[in-house]
Order: sequence, then structure tokens, then C-alpha cells
Amino acid sequence: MELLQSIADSFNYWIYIILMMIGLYALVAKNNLVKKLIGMSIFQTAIILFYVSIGYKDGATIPILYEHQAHHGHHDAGHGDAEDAHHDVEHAVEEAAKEIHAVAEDHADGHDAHADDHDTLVDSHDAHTSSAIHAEDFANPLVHVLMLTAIVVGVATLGVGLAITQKLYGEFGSIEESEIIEQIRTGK
Amino acid sequence: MTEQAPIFILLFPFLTAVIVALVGLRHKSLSWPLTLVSLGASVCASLSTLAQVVEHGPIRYKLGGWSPPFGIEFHIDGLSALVAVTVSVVALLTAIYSKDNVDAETPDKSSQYYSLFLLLVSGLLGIVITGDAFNLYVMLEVAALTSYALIAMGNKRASLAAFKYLIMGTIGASFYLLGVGYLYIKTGSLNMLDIREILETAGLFNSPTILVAFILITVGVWIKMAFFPLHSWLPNCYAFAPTTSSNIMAPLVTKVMIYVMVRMVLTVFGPNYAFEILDWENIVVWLAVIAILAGSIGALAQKDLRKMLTFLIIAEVGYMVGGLWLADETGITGTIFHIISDAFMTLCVFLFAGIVFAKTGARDIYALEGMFKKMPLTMVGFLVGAFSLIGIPPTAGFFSKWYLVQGGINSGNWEYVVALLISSLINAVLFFRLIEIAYFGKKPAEGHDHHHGDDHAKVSEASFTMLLPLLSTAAILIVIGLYNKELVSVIQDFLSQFNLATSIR
Amino acid sequence: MIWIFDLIILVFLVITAIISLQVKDLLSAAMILGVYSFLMCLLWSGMGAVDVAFTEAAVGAGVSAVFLISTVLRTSRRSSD
Amino acid sequence: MKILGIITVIITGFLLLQAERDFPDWGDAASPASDNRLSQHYITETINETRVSNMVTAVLADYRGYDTMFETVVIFTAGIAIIGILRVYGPSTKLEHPEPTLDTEKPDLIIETTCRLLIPIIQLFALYVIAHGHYSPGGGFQGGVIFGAAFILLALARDLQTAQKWVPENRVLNLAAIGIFIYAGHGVLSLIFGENFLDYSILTKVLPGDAIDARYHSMLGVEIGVAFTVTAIMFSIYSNLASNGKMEEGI
Amino acid sequence: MSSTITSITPLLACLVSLIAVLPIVLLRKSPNAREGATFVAGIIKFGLVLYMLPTVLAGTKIEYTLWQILPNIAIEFRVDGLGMLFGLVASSLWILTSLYSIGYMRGLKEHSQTRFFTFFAISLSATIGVAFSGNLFTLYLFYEMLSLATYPLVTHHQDKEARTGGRTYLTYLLTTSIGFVLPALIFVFVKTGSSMDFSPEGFLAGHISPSAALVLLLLFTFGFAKAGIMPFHSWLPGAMVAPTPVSALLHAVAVVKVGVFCVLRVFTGVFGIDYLESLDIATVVAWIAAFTVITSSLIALSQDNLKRRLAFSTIGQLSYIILGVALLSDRAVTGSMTHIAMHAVGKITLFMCAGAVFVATGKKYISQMDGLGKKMPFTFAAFTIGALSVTGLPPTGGLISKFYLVTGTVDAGQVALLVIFLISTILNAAYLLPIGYRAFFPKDKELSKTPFSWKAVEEASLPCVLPVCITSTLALVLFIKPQFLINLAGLMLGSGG
Repeated sequence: MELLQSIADSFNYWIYIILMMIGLYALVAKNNLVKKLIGMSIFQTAIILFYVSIGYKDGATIPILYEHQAHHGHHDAGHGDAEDAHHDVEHAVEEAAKEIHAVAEDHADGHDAHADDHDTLVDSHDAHTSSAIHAEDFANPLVHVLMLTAIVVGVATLGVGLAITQKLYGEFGSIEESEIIEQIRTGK
Repeated sequence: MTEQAPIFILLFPFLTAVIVALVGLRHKSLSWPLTLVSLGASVCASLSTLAQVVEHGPIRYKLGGWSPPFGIEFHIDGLSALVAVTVSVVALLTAIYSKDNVDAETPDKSSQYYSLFLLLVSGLLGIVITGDAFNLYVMLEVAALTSYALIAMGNKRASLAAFKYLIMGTIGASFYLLGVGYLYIKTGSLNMLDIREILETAGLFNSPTILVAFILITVGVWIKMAFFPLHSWLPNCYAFAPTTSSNIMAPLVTKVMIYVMVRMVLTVFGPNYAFEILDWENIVVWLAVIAILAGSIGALAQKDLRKMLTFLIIAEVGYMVGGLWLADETGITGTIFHIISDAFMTLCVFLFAGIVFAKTGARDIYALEGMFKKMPLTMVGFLVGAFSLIGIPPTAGFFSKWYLVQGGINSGNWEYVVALLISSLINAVLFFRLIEIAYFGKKPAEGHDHHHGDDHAKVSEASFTMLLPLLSTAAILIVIGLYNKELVSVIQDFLSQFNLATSIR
Repeated sequence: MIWIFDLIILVFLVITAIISLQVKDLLSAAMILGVYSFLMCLLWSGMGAVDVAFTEAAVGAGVSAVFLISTVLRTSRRSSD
Repeated sequence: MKILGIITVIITGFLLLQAERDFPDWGDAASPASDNRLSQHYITETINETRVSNMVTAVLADYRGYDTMFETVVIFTAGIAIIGILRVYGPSTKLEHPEPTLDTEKPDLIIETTCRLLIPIIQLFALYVIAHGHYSPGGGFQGGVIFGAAFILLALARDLQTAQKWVPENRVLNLAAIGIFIYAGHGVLSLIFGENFLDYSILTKVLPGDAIDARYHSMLGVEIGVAFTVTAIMFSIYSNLASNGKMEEGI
Repeated sequence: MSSTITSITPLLACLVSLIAVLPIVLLRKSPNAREGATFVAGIIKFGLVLYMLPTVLAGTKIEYTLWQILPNIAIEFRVDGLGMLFGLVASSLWILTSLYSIGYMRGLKEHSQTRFFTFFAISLSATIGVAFSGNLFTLYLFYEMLSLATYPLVTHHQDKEARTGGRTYLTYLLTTSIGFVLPALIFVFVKTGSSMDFSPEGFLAGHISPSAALVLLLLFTFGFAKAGIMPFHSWLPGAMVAPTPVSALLHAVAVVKVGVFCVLRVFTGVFGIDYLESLDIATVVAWIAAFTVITSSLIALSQDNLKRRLAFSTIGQLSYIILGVALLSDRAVTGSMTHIAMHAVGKITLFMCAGAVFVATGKKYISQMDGLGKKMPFTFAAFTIGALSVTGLPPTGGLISKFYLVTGTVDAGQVALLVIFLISTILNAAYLLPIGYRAFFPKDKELSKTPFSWKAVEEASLPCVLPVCITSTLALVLFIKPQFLINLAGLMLGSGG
């Protein structure tokens, strides 16, 4: 199982490369314009997968703060009104996070290198209040932001590509690249 | 307000693009003046920024008030300021020119056209002034999406060309994005200067990841700039796009991509890494030599005026890629200088091609017959552009070649020098072929007529809005040539931080 | 995240990607691309990228598929490859 | 073409695999990307600097707000581009189809009723996603896409003409433009008050609360702007693609 | 001796004809005013050059820096002996050529005369610019300007022949200037990093290796293809399609002389005679020039078209000049420099005569010219004097320069080259002198018996004949008073020649 798991770990990077190559191949080699665009979608999502993988941390949760942490964060300003409204949601999130924490601790036992990290983490837990924010606990939010942009760019490009495809179909009556090129060649 | 000038470079065209999209639906006639005003303002802002950079050194403009690695910043040094001025001025000239073309070639859609036009300009300006590697990608996509549309709004063949461009452009941009990702996984930063600092302090230069990042980014940008083996999308795109589209894209898009390449190599990876640790100058210079020759020879084979010019762009891209990889300060100065002068040169000849197309409706080079008689002023503008591309002093093109050849000699890359000269000669052949056609006309002058052909009754010059940009571009070419020392001193100020003089072989 | 789910999803991702590119009927290809996007969305939410997953679900599996389908219906459904 | 594709794929794949061995372990919290002050700053300081618990939203709309503005512009560009490429003005085919064909058939009752029920719920949910982006996954993009999907659903279930009655073409464009103006307006307003572009903290002059609150509130405003644009453009793209640019009948 | 003053006069002298373009274009509607403008500009130009003559003769150089165009490099004018000599020749002959071209163009009712005069004026500016340029860069600038400005003149007829000729013309000139001179120029700049100012000592010494020096020397010699060194000579016969005044200008005043002038400059100002001597590489150039001299003379013998024969004669004479300077002895270099002037005067006479014959009779071929001397006595008298001068026989100026060249060869100890000089002189005489002789004493007995009478004289119009007479007189005068030219040339050699 350990072996499988380690394969699964590097698998993430491999799969992104495989997916990307599938997309790239389709982009270059497919003859049908819509197929090319599908390839493009796959190509782009593969890159997004890569980015998201960068941001992943073992045992970290989603980059949204728990209620008490948020509270801790701005206790000086004394803003409590958000707290009531979202009590339920954040409670649920907190529960989920605790579970993940437990998993993370199991993990830590398996890896010596991680154990050290975790000790310091626990130390810092002791030093501060239990609700302090630790970077190790949350997935990297930056890559998520970047990838939101990338997704949007992807759909925008897809839309434009489809529009051009439709225009080409209107003009040549085909969405096969070779047929269109043939028409241009013979039409001249 | 001058400290806010950097944002205004971008803000004017970008906001006006949205306004044009709105207002243009109801009042079509407003699109053009709005475009002009906004680009004029952008030119002013970029000039003011350039003045500040020259006077006080690089500007770091924090967007959102966040200090650099956390927020996005504009990092404007001499290089970006110069290129920004070039982009905005070229855009303004093209916009003036576009008045008659846009309505004629894309009826009903002029508001969308101008909106896209302005968005393209904002995208390009955004690429130039940003200091953030990922923001550059976003801007790249803004510019790319608009280009696809601006090309696809042309005739039948333009649509297919646009689709190919879309595919190639996406591959290029994605490679760039992936390269930035590889940089990020190793450095954890997106700010260009920050990445550079981390690369140096953490000693990451031997990491294969950084190598792959470098290759991905370089190849991605090469695809976008149509560097020779990756150029196949370019000729048809620019040849069949609407006139204004090719007028704006031919001078700017490839040049801005070269700016990105220079920026990445010098600012992000650093010349030390790109030229010394990797040490593949020779391969790249040879590739550039092939690109130069292939572009020039490709141009020789063309009968279609605009298509011929597109092959010249490919050759010019070879100049600049090669010039950068000469790894010599003078060569890089030449590359940067060539970005500017080539933008105007290409603009000049494309404006001319546009006028010829508008006046005669023909695409091939024989449409030029007798042009010297029919439109002498237009031809004067063309001559300056052609001389500049050939490299005849005192036009800008001569001086960029001057620096490039000097760099080639300094670094001992004789093959590059020879290729440059051969390409100049081929350009001479190309343009004198055109000049000959224009000068001799279909039938040789009827020999010994009494009223020695000086009567201007037959003259039909292009309209004022077409002629003005052409002649201004010609004037700018000469002015750049005469004032090249000043430009070069700005470029060398920029380059002085990289210690290139010591890092050459 | 649970590695066994991870593995299954990754394998299915590759399978759907290949199928959507190989199937000759473009409408099916579009639908399978939707499935691909949805799997991707699952994977990402497993990695803690909820916002990205959410967006992918809305954009990739939803709107993109609709765009593709409308284009396929407006043009031709058959593909030579 | 196939050979070319295979060569490209092999070269690129080989290159990427080379670098893969050099990557930090998957999910390693100590990897440079995660260990860098940049991502740590976003995780630990966001709450203090912006009071937004969803770090993604904070980074998206504030730290990297400029990116996001242009992300919106990408969407806007795509919309305009597709109109530019596809849209055919004028009554070109009106003569062939005096009435949209779908109008003559009665739409399916079940679908119609379900949609009538669903669409308000989808829209409500979209609004929730937009407004709740500060505390949970979501925000302008996601909400906007969902909102746009509601209109697309309407157009799919009934026909394009019906949806067009709700959001005619010009109104779509107005909405898109307004969205961008809302976003850029925040930036311009900060410029007017004498700070850098998109520096929301200065907006405390017009918004309640202190400078951090101003950031918090501005982010909501900005998300709404994004939502406007995305909603409008998503529908616009759909209606152009579905009607081949004629805006007469959908698929 | 080598003091320097700053004055704007060189610039003005260069610009006068460029500024004259404006009135020429504006006055296109009235030919008289237009040609008047040309003429006035010519006289002002000559006046300005003359104004500088005493200063230069006194050993002072006149400098003017126009524009700092590149780091280290300025567009700079400097008038020294050689420049003055060439400037004097060009500006004085321009007046005569203008006069002549008025007669020629009107006589043949040519089209597009405004364009003709416009580019004529621009060419002159470029020529004076070359003459007075202070460094290699400025020289190159004006050299290119000249190539382009003369293109419309060469292709003036705009017919098929002109197209071919013009194409050859530009191909040769641009290929060599971009392909050879430009890299050589940049190479020099890279290696020396200096401002590339001409100086009697040269500025290359110590910066480059001997082999690089040889390559550079050859690049420059072939690169300035206007000098017509073989194998880059064939543009010159091709350019004969131009109207005769243009040929005269090309051959005597502007183009070819600019070519040799540039080569002279490179030898004396860039490398420096002493440096070249120490390197011992100039002999290569000397032999190439010698080859050109003999070959072109032999080709000239076989030409029946008068202008073509003159063209090949020019190629040979130009190589004399280069040969002279390549010998590197003081006398030979002096001879080269003076030969610029002497040959210019002689050759322009010959060309203008050929043109006058064409205007008056429409005849182009030597075989048709039997006995024409009686119809056109002034023209053919002038032709004979010109031929004598070019051949280098008394009582003409050509003798002086040839004398210096020959003695210089002896100084240099190159006996083989001396033989070549003598052979070529015989060949010169063989292809030039018979023309004049046959014109007056035709083979055809009938023609020779016809007595001379003033009534039968059918000269071309006065503006054609007058310049011919003046230049032939000038050729005679230079025989008597060559000293100031030799002085000017001597200034370049430092020692005073």
C-alpha cells in the first residue's frame, strides 16, 4: 500500500503530463476543428491541474478560515456581526477540518521529515492560542486565484475558437481542416 | 498626477474600449474620435512616464497599494517605457489611418472593431508595463483574443488563418503559463524581480526545473513571435486580415513578444543564466540565421505585396532573436533599438500596402505600377520605410543594423553578420523591385513629349487620414535615426544594470 | 485527500480525455468532455482548491459544454477523426 | 500532421518528465512554492489586512485585483470578439423563416414547468454565490456563470427569442460594460482620491468603516461588477453561438 | 601647418544644391527660372568652395560638426587638401554640366526635366558631402545618398533599356556598399572604437592584425564599387543608358570620382600610407588595379559605341588612380590625386562632345563619325584635346599627373607596373586619338576632299558647345598651371609632396 501510495503521489505529476500531451497531440494532429478545440480544453485543464497540484499540501484544508480563526484575526477591530450570520456554515467547516487534521497527524507518523515539522507546528500551537493561523494548515490560495483566471481565459478562448469554427463552416461548409485547405487550393 | 502616469497609459485605451462598445452601438460615428482621443492621451501618459524614467530611474507602481511580491506592480524601466511609447504611438497612427478602412471592410461592426482594437492596444501596453509574470500571461491573452477576432473579421481565408493562429497562440501562451508555473514551483514568487532575486539567492540555477521553465517560456514566446520554424501561422494571418488589423498587429504583436523575450531573459532569468550557464547562444544564433535567411527567401517568392511584407517580419524576428543571443551589450542594444525601429518600419510599409489596396483593390505587387506619378507623397513615405528596411542611412533601420552587426562582430558570430547583410541585400532587391514597378509603370513614358509629365492632373493621393500617418511614420523613422544616440543611451542605461560587458565571452 | 480516490479519478481522467478525442460523434465528444471537466472538478476539490473546482464545475462542465454543443448543432456532428 | 504531432508530444513530454524528478514531493508543505513568504503572507495576514475569511477571494479581488480586472476584460473581449466574428446584422434570413420555427411547436410541458421552477432558484443561488464569496467558495465569476446559465437554460427550454425578451442584445452589452465600469470605477475612484489604482483602502472616504472595512466592502462591489460582466457575456456568447450570429432562433 | 578652424562653410557648400531643390521643384512651371535656380546654386557652391581655397592652401583644415549621430561618431565635415581638390573639381564642373544639360535636355526635348534637375542637384550635394566628409561614417552616408540619388538620373528614359541599366547600376552599387563597405565600416568601428576621423597617419594602426587589414583593405577597395575596379565594373557601361549630361556627371564629376576618392581616403586617411607600407599589402590592390587598366583598355578598343568606349576608358583611368595610391610612394600618390582633376576635365570634355554630336546629328557610333570634324569643328577640336589629356600627352594637364604617376612607380621600384603604365598609355592613345583624327581626316576620300567652309558647320546649340570649349581650355590651362593642385595633394602627404 505504501508503494501504491507513493506511486499515487508522483502519479499526479505524471497524469498532468499525460493529459497535456494528449491535448497537445490533438491540437497539432487532429483534423477536425472542434476536436482541436476539445484538445485545447484538455491541454489547458492539464496545466491548471499542474498549478493546483503545486498548491496542495498534505493535511492542509481549503483556504478559508474557520470561524474562530477569523474571529481571532480581527478581534482587535471587534467585528462580530458576520459571525452570527455564518455560524452554521463555519461550524460545519470546523468539523471537517478537525477530521482532516487527524488524517494529517497519521501521515506525519509515517514520515520522519514531516514529524519534525509537526513538532514545531505543535510547539507554535502551544505558544499561541489554539486558533492561530498556520500556513501549513491551508492550501496555497495563490495558485487557486491564478487558476480561476486561467479557467476563464480557457473558456474565452474556447468561445472565440468556436465562433471562428462556425464562421468557417458558414464559408466553406466544412469543419475539417484538410477539406477547407483543399477548397482554398482548388478555389484559387 | 505624473506619478500616476503609468496607470493612465493603460487606463485610457482600456476604458475607452468599453465606452466604444457601448456608445458605438448607437452612435457609430463616435467610435473613431473616441479611439483617437484615448490613444492620444495614452501617448501623452507614456511619454510622461518615459520622461520620468529617464530622469529618476525605474518606476515601481504598486497596484492596489500592496507592496510588490504580494500585490501586482508595474515595473517600468527604460526598456518598458520605450516600448510603451512605441506601442502607443503606433496605435495612434494606425487609429488615425483606420477611419476609412474600418467602415469599408467591417460594415455594421465598427464599434466592436474599435473596441477590440483598443483592447488589443491595452493588452499590449499591459504586457509591456507589468512587472508580474502571471499578469503578463493575462495581458497576453487579452492581446491574443483580440488579435484572433481582429483577424477573423477579415475575408474567408482570414478565418482559417485566425483559427490556426488561435491554436498556435494558445500553445504558445500555455507554454508560457506552464513555464511560469515551473518557476513558481521552485521560487514561490510571481514578481519578476522577486523571482530573479530568489533564483540567485537560493542558487537554483542548476535545477532542471528552471531549465525547463526557461525552455518553455522561450519556446512559448517564440511561437507567439513567429520565430522561424514556428512561424507558419503568421503570413496568412497578416496578409488576409482587414487592413487596420494587419496594420496594428504586424508592427506590434511580434515586437511586443520580443520585448517579452528580452524581459524574461534579462530581468527574470538574468543574462548570467541565459548566456553563461546555459551557453546555447550558438544554437540560437544559428537558428536566427536560418530564420533570417528563410524569411528573406520566403519574401522573394511572394507576388502578394502584403504577404511579402509578412515574410520580412519573420526575417526581422530572426534579427532580434539572434541579436539578443549574441550575448553582447551592443547586440542587445541593437535588438532593443530594433524593436522600436522595426515597429515603425513595419508600420510604414504596411500603411503603404493598405493605401495601395484601398486605392487599387489589388493585392499583388504589380498594383504599384506608375505610383510615383499617381501619388508621389505616398511613395515618399514608402521610400523612407523601404530604405529603413534595407538599412540605408540615416533612417532608423540603418542604425539598428549598425548596432546588431557591431554586436555580431564583437561576439565573433560572423554567421549572424553575414546573414544580416544577405538579408539586407535581399530586402534591397525586394524593395527596388517594387520601386522599379512603381517608377517605370506599365508602359515606359512616351519618350519625348512636350509637357514633360509634370502636370499633376492625374494625381490621386490617398485621403488625408491615410496619408498623415504614413508620412508621420516616415518622419519618425528619420527622427529615430537622427536621434538614435539618445535612444541608445536610454537603452544602455537600462542594460548597465546587467553587467553585460563583463558577462560576454 | 484519499489516494485511492485520487488514483481512480486520475485514471478516469485519462480515459475520458482519450475517448472524447477519439469518438467520431462530436456531440458525444462534447458530453464526454463535460464528464472530464467534472472529474477534474472532483480532483481539485479533493486537493482543497474549492474555488477552482467550483468554477470548473460551472464553466468547464457547464457552460463550455453548452457552447460546444451549440456549435456542433450549428455545424456538423460528424468528425473524420 | 500526425507524425508532427507525435514528434512534438515526445519532445515536450520528455522535457517535462525531466523536470518532474526535480519537483518537490507532492503535497510537501515545505516546498518552495508553499514555504515562500508570498503564500504564507496570504494565508496568515489576509484576515488582518482585509477581514475576508476566504483567502482566495481576498487574493483575487484585492491583492491581485488588477489581474482579476483584466480577467473580466478577457471575458468581455471574448464577448465582443464573438459578436465581431459571428454576428450578422440585418434581416438576411427573415424572409425564409417568417416565424421562428420553434415557436410553432408547443414546447414540452414538463421541461417548461421544470424550468419555470428551476430558473428562479438558480438565480437566487447565483446571487448567494456572488454575495457569499467572502466566506465560502464562490464569488463574482462563479455566480456570474451560474446566473448566465440560468438565462441559457431559459433559452434552451423555450427558445432564444424568449430569452432575448428578457435580455436583449444591447442590454447584454450594457450590462457587460457596466460590470467593467463598476470594477474599474473602484480603481478610478481611488485614483481620484489620490491613491494608486485599485487601492481600496482610500475608499474609506465614501464607504463606512475604517480602511480595512473599505477593502472588505470594495471587494464585494468588485465581485458584483465581475458578476455583471460574466453573466452578460456568457449569455451573449451562447446566443451568438446558438444562433450562428443571427439572433433569431436557438438550437 | 595642421591648424584647424571651425566654420560652417563646408556645410553650406554641401547644402546649397540640396536647398536649391526647393526652388527647382517650385519653379517647375517655368523652365527658365528653374534652370536659373540650378545655375545660381552652382555658382554659389563654386564660390563657397573657392572661398575656402586660400585657407586650405595655407595648410589649415576647416571643420564643422553637424550632428553627433552615434556615440563617438558625428556627422562631420573637414576640408583638407584632397577634399578641396575634389570639391573644386566637382563644383566647377557642375556649373558647366548644368549649362550643358540645359542645352542637351532642351535640344532633345526630354521629359520630366524637373525631376532631372532635382536629382542632379541632390547628387551634387552628395558629392560635395563626400568630398568634405570628415570621417568614414559621414563618407558612407553621402556615398549611399549618391547611389540612390543618381538612380532616377540613370533610368531617366524609363524604357526597357533604362530599366536593365538601372537594375545593374543599383545591384552593383548597393550590393557592394551594403555587403562590403558596411561590415568593413562596422568592423573598423568595433576594433578601434574611435570616431573614425580621417587623419594623415590613419587610425587603424595597432588595432587589427595584418590579415584582417588585408581583408579590410580589399573590402573597402571592392566595396566602393563606384571606383569601377574589376570585377565590379560592369555597372558603368550599363549606366550608359543615361542621358549624356548624366554620363558626363557620372564619369567626370560625381559617381566614379567619388568611388576613387573614397578609396584614396581609405588609403590615406584610414590606413595611412606609412601603416600600409609597413604591412606590405597594398601591392595586391596595385596588381588588381593594373589588371583592370590593361583589360579595360583592351575592351575599349573593341567598342564601336562612343559612349561605351569612353566608359571602358574611364574604368582604366580610375584604376590608374588606385594603382597610383597603392604604390604608396609620395609622387605616385600625388599623381593619383592630381589625376582625379586631370582626368575629370579630360573625360568630361569627351563625354560632352559625344553628347553634342548626338544632339546635333543623332549619331552614336564611332564608325559613323568619319568626317564629322568639318561639320562640328569646335566639338571635335575639344574632343581631340580631351583625348590628349586623357592619354597623357602634351600640351594638356593629363601629362602632369601621368608624369607623377610614372615617376612614382619608379620610386616604388615596381618595374613591372611601369611597363603596364606604358603599355596602357599606348592603348589609350590607340582607342582615343583615331576618333578625332578620323573626324578631321576621314578615310573616305570623298569626304576628305570636301573643303571646309563655315556654312557647313552644324554645331549643337550654344549651351552644348560652350562648356565643351571651356573644359578643353581648362585641360590646356592645367598643363601650364598645375601647381596649386599639386600643392593641395601635397598637403595630404604631410611632407609637402
